[in-house]
Amino acid sequence: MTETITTTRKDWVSNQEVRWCPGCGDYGILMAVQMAMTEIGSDPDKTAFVSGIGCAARFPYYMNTYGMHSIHGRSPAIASGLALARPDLDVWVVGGDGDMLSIGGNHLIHAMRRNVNLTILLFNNRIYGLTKGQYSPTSEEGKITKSSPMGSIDHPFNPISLVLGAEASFVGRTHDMDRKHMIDMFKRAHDHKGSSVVEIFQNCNVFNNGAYGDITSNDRREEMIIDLHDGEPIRFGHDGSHGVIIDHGVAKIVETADVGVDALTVHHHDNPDPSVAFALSRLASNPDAPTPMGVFRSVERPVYGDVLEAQLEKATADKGPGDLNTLLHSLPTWEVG
Amino acid sequence: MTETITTTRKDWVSNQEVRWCPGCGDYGILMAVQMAMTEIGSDPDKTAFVSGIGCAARFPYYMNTYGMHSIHGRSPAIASGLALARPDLDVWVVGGDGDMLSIGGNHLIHAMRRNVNLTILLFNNRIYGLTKGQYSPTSEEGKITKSSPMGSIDHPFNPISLVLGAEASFVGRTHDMDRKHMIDMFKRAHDHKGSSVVEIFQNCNVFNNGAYGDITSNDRREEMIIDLHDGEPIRFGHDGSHGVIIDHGVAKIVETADVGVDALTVHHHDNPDPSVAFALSRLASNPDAPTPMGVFRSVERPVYGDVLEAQLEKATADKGPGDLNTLLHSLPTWEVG
Amino acid sequence: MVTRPNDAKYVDGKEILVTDTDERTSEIPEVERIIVRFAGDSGDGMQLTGDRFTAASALFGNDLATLPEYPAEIRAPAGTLAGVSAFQVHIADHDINTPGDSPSVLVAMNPAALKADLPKVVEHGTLIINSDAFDERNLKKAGYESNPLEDGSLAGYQVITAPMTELTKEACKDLGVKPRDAERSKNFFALGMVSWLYSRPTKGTYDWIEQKFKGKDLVIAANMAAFKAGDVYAENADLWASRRVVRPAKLDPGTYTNINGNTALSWGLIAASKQAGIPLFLGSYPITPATDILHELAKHKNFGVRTFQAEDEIAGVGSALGASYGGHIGVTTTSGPGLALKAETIGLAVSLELPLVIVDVQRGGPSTGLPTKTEASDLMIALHGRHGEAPLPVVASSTPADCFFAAIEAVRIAVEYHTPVILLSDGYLGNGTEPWRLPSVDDLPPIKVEYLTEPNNVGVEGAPDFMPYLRDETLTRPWILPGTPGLAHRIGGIEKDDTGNISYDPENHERMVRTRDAHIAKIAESIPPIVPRGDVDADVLVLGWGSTRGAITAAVGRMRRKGRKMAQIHLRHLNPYPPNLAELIKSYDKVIVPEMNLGQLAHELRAEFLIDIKSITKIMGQPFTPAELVERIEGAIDD
Amino acid sequence: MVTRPNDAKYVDGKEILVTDTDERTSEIPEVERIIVRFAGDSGDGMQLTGDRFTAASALFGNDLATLPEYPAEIRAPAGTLAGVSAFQVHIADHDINTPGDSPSVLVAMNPAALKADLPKVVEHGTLIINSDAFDERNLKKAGYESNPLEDGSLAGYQVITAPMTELTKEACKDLGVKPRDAERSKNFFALGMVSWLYSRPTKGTYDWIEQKFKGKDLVIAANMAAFKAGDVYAENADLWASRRVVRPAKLDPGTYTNINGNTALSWGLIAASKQAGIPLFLGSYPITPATDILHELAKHKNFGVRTFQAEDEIAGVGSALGASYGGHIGVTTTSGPGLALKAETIGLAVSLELPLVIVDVQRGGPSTGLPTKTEASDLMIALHGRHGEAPLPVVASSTPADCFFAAIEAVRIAVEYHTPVILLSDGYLGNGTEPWRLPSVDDLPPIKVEYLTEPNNVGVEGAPDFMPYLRDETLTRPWILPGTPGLAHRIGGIEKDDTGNISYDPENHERMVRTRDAHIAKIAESIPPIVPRGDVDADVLVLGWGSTRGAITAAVGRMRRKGRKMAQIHLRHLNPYPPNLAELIKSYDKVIVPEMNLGQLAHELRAEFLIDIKSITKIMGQPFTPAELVERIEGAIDD
Ligand SMILES: Cc1ncc(C[n+]2csc(CCOP(=O)(O)OP(=O)(O)O)c2C)c(N)n1
Ligand SMILES: Cc1ncc(C[n+]2csc(CCOP(=O)(O)OP(=O)(O)O)c2C)c(N)n1
Ligand code: SF4
Ligand code: SF4
Ligand SMILES: [Mg+2]
Ligand SMILES: [Mg+2]
Repeated sequence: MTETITTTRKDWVSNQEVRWCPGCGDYGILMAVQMAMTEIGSDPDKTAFVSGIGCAARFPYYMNTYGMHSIHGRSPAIASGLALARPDLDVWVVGGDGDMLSIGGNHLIHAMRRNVNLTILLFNNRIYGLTKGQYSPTSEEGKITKSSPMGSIDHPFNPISLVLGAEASFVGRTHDMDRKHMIDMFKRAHDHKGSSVVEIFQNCNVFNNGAYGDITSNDRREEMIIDLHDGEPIRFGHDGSHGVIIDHGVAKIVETADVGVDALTVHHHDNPDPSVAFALSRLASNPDAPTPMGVFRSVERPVYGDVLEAQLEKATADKGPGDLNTLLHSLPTWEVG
Repeated sequence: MTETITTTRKDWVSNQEVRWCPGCGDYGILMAVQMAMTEIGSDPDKTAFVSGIGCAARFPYYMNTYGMHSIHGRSPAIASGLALARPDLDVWVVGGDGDMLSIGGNHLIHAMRRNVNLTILLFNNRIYGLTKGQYSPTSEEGKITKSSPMGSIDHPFNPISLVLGAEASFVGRTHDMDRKHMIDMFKRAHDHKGSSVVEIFQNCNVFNNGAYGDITSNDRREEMIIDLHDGEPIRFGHDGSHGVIIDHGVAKIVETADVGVDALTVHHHDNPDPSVAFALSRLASNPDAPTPMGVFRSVERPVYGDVLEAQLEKATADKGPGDLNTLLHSLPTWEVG
Repeated sequence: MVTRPNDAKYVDGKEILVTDTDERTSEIPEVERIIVRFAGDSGDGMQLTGDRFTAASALFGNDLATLPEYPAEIRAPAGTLAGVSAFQVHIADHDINTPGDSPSVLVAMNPAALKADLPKVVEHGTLIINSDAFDERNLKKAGYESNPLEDGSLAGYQVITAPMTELTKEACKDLGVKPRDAERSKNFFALGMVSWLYSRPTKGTYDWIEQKFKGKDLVIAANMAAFKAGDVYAENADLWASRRVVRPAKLDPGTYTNINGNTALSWGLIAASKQAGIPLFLGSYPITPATDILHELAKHKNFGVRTFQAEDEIAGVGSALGASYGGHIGVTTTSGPGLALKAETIGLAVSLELPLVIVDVQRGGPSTGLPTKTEASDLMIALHGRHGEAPLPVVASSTPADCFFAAIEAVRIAVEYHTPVILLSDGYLGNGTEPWRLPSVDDLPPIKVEYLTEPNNVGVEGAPDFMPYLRDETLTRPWILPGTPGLAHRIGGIEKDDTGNISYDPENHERMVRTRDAHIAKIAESIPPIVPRGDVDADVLVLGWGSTRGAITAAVGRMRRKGRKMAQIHLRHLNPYPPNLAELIKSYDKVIVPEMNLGQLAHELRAEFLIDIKSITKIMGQPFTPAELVERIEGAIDD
Repeated sequence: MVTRPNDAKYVDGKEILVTDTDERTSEIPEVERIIVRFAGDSGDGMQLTGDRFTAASALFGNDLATLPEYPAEIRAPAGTLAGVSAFQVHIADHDINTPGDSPSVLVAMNPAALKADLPKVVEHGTLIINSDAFDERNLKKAGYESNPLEDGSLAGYQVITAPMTELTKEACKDLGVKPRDAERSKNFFALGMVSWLYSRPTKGTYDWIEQKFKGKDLVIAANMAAFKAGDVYAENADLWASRRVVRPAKLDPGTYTNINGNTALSWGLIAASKQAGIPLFLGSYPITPATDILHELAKHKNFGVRTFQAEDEIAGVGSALGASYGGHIGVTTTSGPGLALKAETIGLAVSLELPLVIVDVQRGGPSTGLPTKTEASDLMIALHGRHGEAPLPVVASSTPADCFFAAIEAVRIAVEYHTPVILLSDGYLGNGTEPWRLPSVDDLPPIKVEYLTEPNNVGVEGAPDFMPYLRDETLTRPWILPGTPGLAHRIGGIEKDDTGNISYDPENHERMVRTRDAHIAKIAESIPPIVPRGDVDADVLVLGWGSTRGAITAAVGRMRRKGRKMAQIHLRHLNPYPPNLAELIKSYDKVIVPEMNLGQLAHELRAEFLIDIKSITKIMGQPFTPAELVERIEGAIDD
């Protein structure tokens, strides 16, 4: 999509009643996506949302765009086909932590490495919402849920580490309590060419209420959220009281006063080597410690669809546009008179 | 398995003719596994190999142990069930880069995070061998194969980065030209409690001959293989002429003389933070640059099966061994006279 | 000659007597049965209320059957038709089979509930309505143009209104409960009214409230207060004329519990593991309406039950197969979409010949379909949904409590015949409940497990040799546990000969394919001949499978009482069929098969027996009611 | 009355005439047909040799049919029976249908090849043997106790031996080729002998060698030398008596090419994309024997063909579905195990009602089965392998060249009816070849594609409104491309109403389920009535589908020439059936259905038509031969 058009949020709201539980974090994300759309200047008719199954995955029905609510876990694969067939469309993918990381984990990591032009929103509420509360691949160890009455014994994924390990070219993180930050992340993810993924900390107030309360609540944010800004030293806390350094390859939180501002690591999201982004992703293994938000990584590499189209063009330039009759005669032939 | 027994390699050789192409790297790996078994002191009858489908996956038929040649991509899942049901067995998993990283990618990464007690051997020949030569998820961009006549447009996975991003607790790499090194890796992977994965650079001389020639051939090894040794500075090349440092979080190759031995990064495979291991995994994006071999990471964390068994024991201790009659009467009941 | 005894017990589990009595009236204070439907907004706690009323009635000694119906959304928008959640319960003084045709009492907590469910209520039925909820906003949301409480449109019903919200708040005023929280207890107000009206004992409910909300004292106080207020309101509001009582049913003597199918199925699996003497391993991925089996089994680790929540359905069945290979009873539970995903691995299990139980709690299809609604449309995929020739046994449960026995039977076949087995349940069975006379643990069927520990064959030079695919007289191969000294061997999904090793030999393949087929067919020898119920001189046979059992039994009962000669068969075994089915089915002039799909069993029976089966189908996400079945069966007979 | 014209054209593609002539002998220099089987070690280049002999014969004008057979291993151990690779070719001076019953000539490059394939050779057949390979080691590997070249056991055959290895090395001596490399050319020595014996023109072979090994001058030289040496050896070795010639066949005039099914299928997809005027998108995961379609399509990017090698089969079909949603012809290719994995996504396509073509090149099952062997046992999973009621059309190809037309027909149905379609081929068709008279591009059937660009409905207030699931008279919904201004809408796998939005309404579900069923049934209206071939007064009908066509045609031909009155039908459409099939099938006394499975179509026909179909089955990973079919059909008639 090249042209931008002017829309209001209303233009992005479908005629379907939104059916999430009252208080669900998904409402705020929906609103932020719709607002981001107006800022991006997208055309609803040139936009498609593809999702799997889950509460989050109901998303397409609420967007006044083209949309497919597909099957559990398969949205990155289906969206890849759509994006490759239709480079003129903006293709967004929406799903939960179960949809994208459990059943759909393989499609997600392969979409990452291929760098198909998709904008992927991963709603991480650390629980299976739609099926009423089982632990998910991002649930903390020991979590008591309906399927883990004695506590989950699964060690969780760190979604940012996982996609970085899968060669992701754009990786961001945001949360459902900060609309402005969400809009910014969605815009940047959209503008990135290739696969981009944004992890959204989302509160499921029915089955996992307060999962992120320790870091996203108004009074905790300042000390618990490490805002990543490209080109700037990584600082957070009141008046930047704390910062991050990479010490022997490992990210560590320090008091700024102890080391001095100049010793803090300067964030470069376009670092061609993903190692620093990876180190940053390890900072908070649970949302009870300071957690980086923002763009971890944003690098340019060949976009799958672009290279595919280039091969089609080259083939046509080299061999001429396909002629069926020529094709039929391309193996040895003989005449019977 | 606790007891060790004495066997010879012959005890590990099944009565089936080995059916790989003459010259295939798989022969050397088979031999090394069999020799490792004698050194580990395993009991063939207490050992099971589970594999998917592919040339590599034929492996179980050649081992005189219990074995299941299952279906494409699913061996980590099947092996997980076996290992959880039978903690007394040594369960090994064998497969190719297609089997484990393409169709089976999801099961592999979930096995990693769960830390089920499995020893996983990933034969990476960067090609689909059994289906006669299509590019795989580890094939280099631009590779011309039967399914990519104009060159592959897929960006490959780096298997070490991927499994580190998936929370792997033991990660090693070796290659089919160095039997001693393979045996050492296999033993260490086996001895590790939890999921361990060893990537094996394997030559498919029919469809991808020489994929690793640049680093594994006798005359190139010294300068192209970076041997990782726990507790030692990372050095390689003639007389340790070169070394590795972690510079601002990124692994870099330096001349030892330039920086001095003390500046070289000392390898700690038990670093609880996987960031350095990850940085090291980025060193060679293709086997045409110096490539680390050895144990990238080996950390202890709770083993899935152990915790599961502990929960069973605790439940039994708390509630007593299950009594069926009690269970049937556990909901409200009433009598009809 | 074919035996056709009358009214015999024909499957394991609960005996069904044909005494469904729709013709009687409910006009007198002592009635034989009442069908109450609690309907309200998803947030109104209707499932809880219905459950509680059910439990009280069960303890009182009624027979009963329930039908919970709730929207697919976790919480649909309040006040809308889509958000209506309902729970229907049929209580009777005699043995019944279904949640009933039409409710005689509707409790409507808001306009949407009234709008959605009024059409279901019998003529002159009783409506118990929360008048507080009938404000303009709610009326509009429900799509009412005028207020039905005022516009005379409810004239044909007996309408009892109560300002439940306000009275509940009032009752809680002095307890320190915030008004907004108090409001939440209004369902207990309704329950109080209904309990008084139908003379339910109250003590059980008090106990239960205390138990359920333990630790939340304010909630207990509010619910208690609301319940009592409802009780008192009914008494004071001069509703004596509407009061009815349903006497305890004359059920077989024994200890009863009220059970849903998913719980019964879980317990059946545990029982089977006990009977077989080997541990149970569940590999599963959550999916409605099967997830509760995972939840239930996860609770019973002290039975040696291992549950593994896998990353997807393929890993669920894969891990179960791995556990079976290791000597456990590997089970995987799912619904339609998951069954589709498991197909390839089930095919592997067929080729390996390992025990495995695949439970499919069916729901509306195709694709995601109607996840919270019931349907029985997975029979074809169960029978035929694998590539190549991959036959396996299929069994089906037919009532909530029967899920217990069906699970034991599935495990028996899997373990004794060393084969994957598909066990079909459905959403209606899984969530629905019935009183179940608890069986004696000693009476449960035994399950025979044998592991091979010595070579089963003598090799060429007389040395012991063994053949993992050497079969016994039932064509079953041995179960050989990894770890058994001296019996190490390899198995796989490529065609093999008796050694387990790969064989590409054409004759061997033909032999193995036909042997696997014959092996499954041979299971019929272990299935008792089926005995039809009904009239010995019947010319019409109604044949069913799955959750239609209650409705068919009721419908056939009604028709027989009207003098129609009829017989009934309900199949537990869908592959292979009971050994005498061919003979039996051919002995009737007309065979009618009602199904909650487009006629899947009918198709199979036609192919098998070349009989022009009359297929009756309904595919609305809801079970048949006896009344509609009577009509459809009559139509099929005249056809 | 039912029309039964004689010998009419009954499916698209190549006309099959019933002139298979097994009764004649091959004892005279000019023969009507020869069946040559090249057999050797996997490394011996037998597939290449056979291919080359085929090509030479095709160019010479013979009709022909081929059967490649190779081991599943990339390279099985040299010299063993498991490692034998063979290529059988049937050349004739008239139109033929199969690679023949039994080879009249066997080229055996080593003892294992002789041992494996001798039983197939006709009595008094010719054996051309590389005597150099008959050393003790090789004899032992093949399991020979004594040397068959010396022990008299070949007395019944015409044996021609040549020290092929040595003579080839000799011939290459002066070319600078290393002896070990020279050895590799011994297959060309054999080819040279056979070419001389059967008077094949040599120029084509020279050209081909130069072309094939371009850039490898030494290889070209060695192969040329070996070929000439073989030719000269045959001439000098006094083999004149064995010499035969097969005249060109009297085929319909036109331009011919020798094609295998996978290539024909690929070209058919490209042709369909041209005819429809929309691009082709293939999402696929490699699997034997379907992978070559991916390889072939990947070559034709200048036709706008996009190929996407997905991470697994689920992503393969998912990406194809996504592309279809975007307006491309989404295709996915696979074999049995992959089809099983795709089931859930195909169910989604059924629910969405989007075009999609799923190609299943069947192989031996169940599970991994016999990957390199052929079978036709995926019909049931194709028809029924989805949860819920998820009907879809199934079409099958019947000869290698017919794969071209079958692919066009599959795309036509998918695109015109907006539905997923399963196209069944099999390993025998995919790898086998036949001469194909190239159709004129102008004669290809048109494919109609329409996208909706304007609202198709008027809303409540008269404003334009549109309904993504509003249907035309064929019950087909419109194709609406994302990007179309004003028509944005949402679709999904949950049950929906005509707006595409979710509907849990019971009546709507019933209506949608039945409508989707009726929609697929309606496709029959676009299928021409099927016309049987054979005798107008036949009482026996032989009905087949898939790759049995050649063998059935030959068998029926032979039986008719012996005076048996018979008719033949070969089905392209397996769901829905051609509109007149019911009428037709009921008009014969006996209906015989040969299948390469355990009777899957027979089962379906029995259910559909309540006719006692006689099922003939073979499940050995190999096609029927005409001779065995004659015997089995005779048995079934007498039965
Ligand atoms: C094949 C398949 N398996 C399982 C399900 C059941 N299911 C639906 S959503 C879901 C998980 C929901 O969790 P998540 O993706 O985190 O989304 P959330 O509801 O939390 O937003 C599951 C297991 C399904 N619909 N299809
Ligand atoms: C479900 C399924 N899909 C595809 C295949 C075909 N297949 C067999 S092995 C293989 C890939 C082999 O590559 P790899 O795993 O790297 O093993 P290698 O042969 O290289 O050792 C494929 C695609 C299959 N057998 N089953
Ligand atoms: S269950 Fe949780 S995630 Fe789903 S809608 Fe409700 S609050 Fe949101
Ligand atoms: S194809 Fe390659 S990987 Fe497979 S056996 Fe041959 S050389 Fe080895
Ligand atoms: Mg979630
Ligand atoms: Mg490989």
